[in-house]
Amino acid sequence: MLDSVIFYFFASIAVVSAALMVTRRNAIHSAVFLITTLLATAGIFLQLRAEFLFSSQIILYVGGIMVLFIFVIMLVRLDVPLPQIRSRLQKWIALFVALAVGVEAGVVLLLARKVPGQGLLIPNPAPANQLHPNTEELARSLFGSYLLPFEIASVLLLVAMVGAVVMAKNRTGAP
Amino acid sequence: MSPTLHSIVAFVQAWWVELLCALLIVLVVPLIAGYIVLVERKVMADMQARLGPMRVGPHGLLQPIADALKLLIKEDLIPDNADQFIFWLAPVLSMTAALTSMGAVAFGPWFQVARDINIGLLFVVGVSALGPLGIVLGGWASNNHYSIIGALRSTAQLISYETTAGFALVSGFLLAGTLKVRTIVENQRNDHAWYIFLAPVGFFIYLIASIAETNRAPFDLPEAESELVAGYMTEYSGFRWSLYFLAEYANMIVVASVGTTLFLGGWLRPFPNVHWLGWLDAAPALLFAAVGAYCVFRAGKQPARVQSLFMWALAFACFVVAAIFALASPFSHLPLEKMHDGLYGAFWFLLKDSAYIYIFMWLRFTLPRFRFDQLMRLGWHILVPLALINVVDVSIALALSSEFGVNRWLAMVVTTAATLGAAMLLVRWNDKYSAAASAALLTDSSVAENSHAG
Amino acid sequence: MNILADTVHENAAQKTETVLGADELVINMGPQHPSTHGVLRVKLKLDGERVVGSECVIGYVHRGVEKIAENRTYQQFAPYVDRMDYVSAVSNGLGYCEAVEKLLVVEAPPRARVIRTILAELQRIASHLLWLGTHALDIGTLTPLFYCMREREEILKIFEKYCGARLTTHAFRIGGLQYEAYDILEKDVERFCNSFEGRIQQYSDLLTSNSIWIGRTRNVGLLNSADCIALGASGPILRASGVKWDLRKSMPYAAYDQYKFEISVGMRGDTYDRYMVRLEEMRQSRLICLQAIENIPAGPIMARVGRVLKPPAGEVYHAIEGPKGILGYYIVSDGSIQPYRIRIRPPSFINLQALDKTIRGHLVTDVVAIIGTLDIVLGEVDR
Amino acid sequence: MMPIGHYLFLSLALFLIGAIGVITRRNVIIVLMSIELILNAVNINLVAFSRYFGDVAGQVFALFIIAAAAAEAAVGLGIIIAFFRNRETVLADEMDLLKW
Repeated sequence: MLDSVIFYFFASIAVVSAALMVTRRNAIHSAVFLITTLLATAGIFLQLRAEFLFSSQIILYVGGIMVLFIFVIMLVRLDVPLPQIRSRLQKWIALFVALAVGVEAGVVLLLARKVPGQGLLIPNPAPANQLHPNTEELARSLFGSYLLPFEIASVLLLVAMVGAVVMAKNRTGAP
Repeated sequence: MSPTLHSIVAFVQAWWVELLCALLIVLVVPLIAGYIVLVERKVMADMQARLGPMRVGPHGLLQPIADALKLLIKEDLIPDNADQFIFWLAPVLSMTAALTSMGAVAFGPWFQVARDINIGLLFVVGVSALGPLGIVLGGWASNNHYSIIGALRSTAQLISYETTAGFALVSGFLLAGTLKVRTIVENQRNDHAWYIFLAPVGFFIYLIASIAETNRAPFDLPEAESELVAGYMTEYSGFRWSLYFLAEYANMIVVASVGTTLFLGGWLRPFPNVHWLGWLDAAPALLFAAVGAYCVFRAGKQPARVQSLFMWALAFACFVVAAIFALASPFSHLPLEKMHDGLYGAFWFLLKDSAYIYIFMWLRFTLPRFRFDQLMRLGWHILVPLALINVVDVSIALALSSEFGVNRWLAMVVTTAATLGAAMLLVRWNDKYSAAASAALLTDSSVAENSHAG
Repeated sequence: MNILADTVHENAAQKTETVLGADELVINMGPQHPSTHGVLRVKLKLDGERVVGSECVIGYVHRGVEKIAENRTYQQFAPYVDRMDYVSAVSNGLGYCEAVEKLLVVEAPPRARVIRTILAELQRIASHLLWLGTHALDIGTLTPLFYCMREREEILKIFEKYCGARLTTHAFRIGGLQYEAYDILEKDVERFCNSFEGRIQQYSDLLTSNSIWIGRTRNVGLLNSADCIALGASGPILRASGVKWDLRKSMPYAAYDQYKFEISVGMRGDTYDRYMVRLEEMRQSRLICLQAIENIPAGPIMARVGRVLKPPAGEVYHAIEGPKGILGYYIVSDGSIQPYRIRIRPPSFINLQALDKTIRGHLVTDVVAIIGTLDIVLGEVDR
Repeated sequence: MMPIGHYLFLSLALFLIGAIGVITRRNVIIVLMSIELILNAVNINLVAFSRYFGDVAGQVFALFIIAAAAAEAAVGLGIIIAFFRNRETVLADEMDLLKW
């Protein structure tokens, strides 16, 4: 009972603030709504007993990336509202397409409810208290079977850092 | 009873301890933060050969309440073309970040809101990562040139010192082996040593990084009075400003609690396993009795009647607390084991916490302020590499002591020496680099001079 | 050489280009600013955080002291002199009285000269204490301000006992002293000097070897001796850049030739050297006071100067070593009881010229430290 | 326990909103934010499946996605700043020159 209450609470916040984010005029407002969406998804991770992901999502996404976004919006003086939506026609087409895909997927999920295991052949999920401690489990697999991707990810981050610094460096030579 | 009512009652029955603690935190922390401000002003005054607030209540004891009331009454200005929504949201964001991160902190074995969630201290570090957001949004929303510069500076500082604090904590987590708050403290009891002794460099780096993380001197550049007036808080006034102010002090409590739990042995008595030091258990009762006696002694000398009445009340309260401690102490053979743990744990934890905060205050009154480039250079050129080296050294020491059976203390001493050596190299290299940099700074300034001459 | 284009208009923070465009940004460190020692407005031209150029706007406290002097008698003008550099009123008075005495070709009696020296040195210590307190506060330390104020309070008590006033003392008269030294003057000064040694040690323990203080002051606001001489800077600023020039030694006045004391000289002429030079000066002033109170000669305290002073027509220039630098008085008299013209050489005004040269290339936070180290008092700059 | 359909539906909704954002908005920074939103939707799916299959691989992969998103955001914003400094505009449809 408690799980579904938490889930619906966070899910509704996520969807509403995502919608608001996309439609806001002012860039900083949409950044703030994106932060609310990210916090709501972090809440959903918590509800799915993925605590380590909850805290890394907050530290990395909200504490790191979103601060970067707000920095750039402040530096680029972007908050002055610009004509946001491209052509009216394009907006309607996008909305129509999204609605169609949404309805279709919704129907599939509703129909799949009757098939045992939601049609995805899922064994009944393990109850919450028998779960292994999330952080140890994550660490064991991250440094066990997934060590190579872990190293590649660190190289990726290094490359991105160097790239970003070079790109954004204020070339003193430039007028 | 309808099913929803039934589930609510079931929910409350299952979680009433946590809800009570949460309520306590939200109500008591602003009060504690107010009294930390008073203690800070008193200690500062004492160090500066003056008295500090003496007028409101005996020895200024009611000053925080007076401040809080003033801030509530003060008009709450909003600059005209500021961004209303963000202007309102920013201090709220800062305050919620500070208070929610206090949820996972254990102020004693029984006083913890998020009762032992698996990621314990990481939850605290994670949620307190929202603080810089509140600051940057606040600085931007108040649409004033100085507060934008203040906001940019403070966010850059917080982000870079958050990484340093993270690495310093990693060396502590390596020793503890877990993130869960309760097991960290248990491990420190079983290892017969607080982790400050096993990873002193880690604690020292964490101390510096935590000062920078809460924007306190000598890192209080964002609201450096001399040039940025009040940094990102310039346009805030009244209750909104007090939200920011309380968020800063709540952050200080959070950062101090993390340091105490991980490095200073949380709620352990200084020598928990040494039996002949058993009399330390009587310390809390004796301390409160001494404070009560001092209040009685001072009560006579108070000028106004109401102040002496107040001092008598204070003395009475101290004696009551001393009695409770005496009652729950192990010497009295009453079956109050649970209460003993809770009370004594909370006492020792809060004592270490306040010692930690005292260091914050002490540094604030003696050290001058860093310049922004020195601050960033210290952060990135010295502290981050040093913290990394420290993590490597602690893991080497752990490997040595567990696999190769080297004596743990010897391994720790050797690796700490290695880290300090690396630190000396870093500092010397940095001085050479900064000397070169400032020389360069002057040459191009003289170049600028010639180009402007004539 | 007008560094700033004339078109720079007056609003507070006018952004010619976005921060990203990295063009000049003009910031007003306006008259009301927590760290511009009085009412000084500095228009800083910034490139990002670095100062590219600056322009000082002064005159907010201009009272036209020199014009007033033209229709005041010599005695009536003496109190005006105290209000110029209100932090070192006693040495202003000493300079003026000695200049007029030179005009009248009159010599103050030895007892008056010794007491004048003691009070002038105490005033030098008081001025340096105020400088150290506010300078350290600008750079960030809160504590030295209160220690310095505690010592300064002692000195002001001595002034109050001697001449009734703490700040604008008007302690001296043309030709000598008005008031006889109160009986326990020697004991008070001795008690202050004995306690002061330990106090100076307190300041230097707190600051001299403090790595953050060194980081904030070493190589900040460099002014080598050539620049100093070119700009006419004087006092601790000149001595910190390596020039050993102190009027108390080179052109002794009052009773300075009777006492032994050192002139402290710096090497590089940066903020840290000026701090060390001023700290050493306080120690030397203390030594002078101790030597002086040992034997204050007996005798009259006022030379034979009539009630109405009509100095012979002519001109005189007399300079003394004030706490801020060389304080000069150029008096032209046309034989009447009122001076024809009094021109005052204010050390703060001339030291302020060094501001633009020393600021260039530094960050905004250093500007605050540099204004502090030049030790300017706007009352003297604007007169 | 919640049937997994709810999580799939939520991540689908977020994905669609993100897609709309990417398509309709002219401001490049909002487009970048919408991409972050899409990556977030993907994360929800991964964690939901890892929770229901009891295998933590999904969460590990979600961590990698967060790392990749951080890298992508940093470089993307770097490009925007460089572009803004030269062309003074951040509107997507004015980025029509390959070399300026």
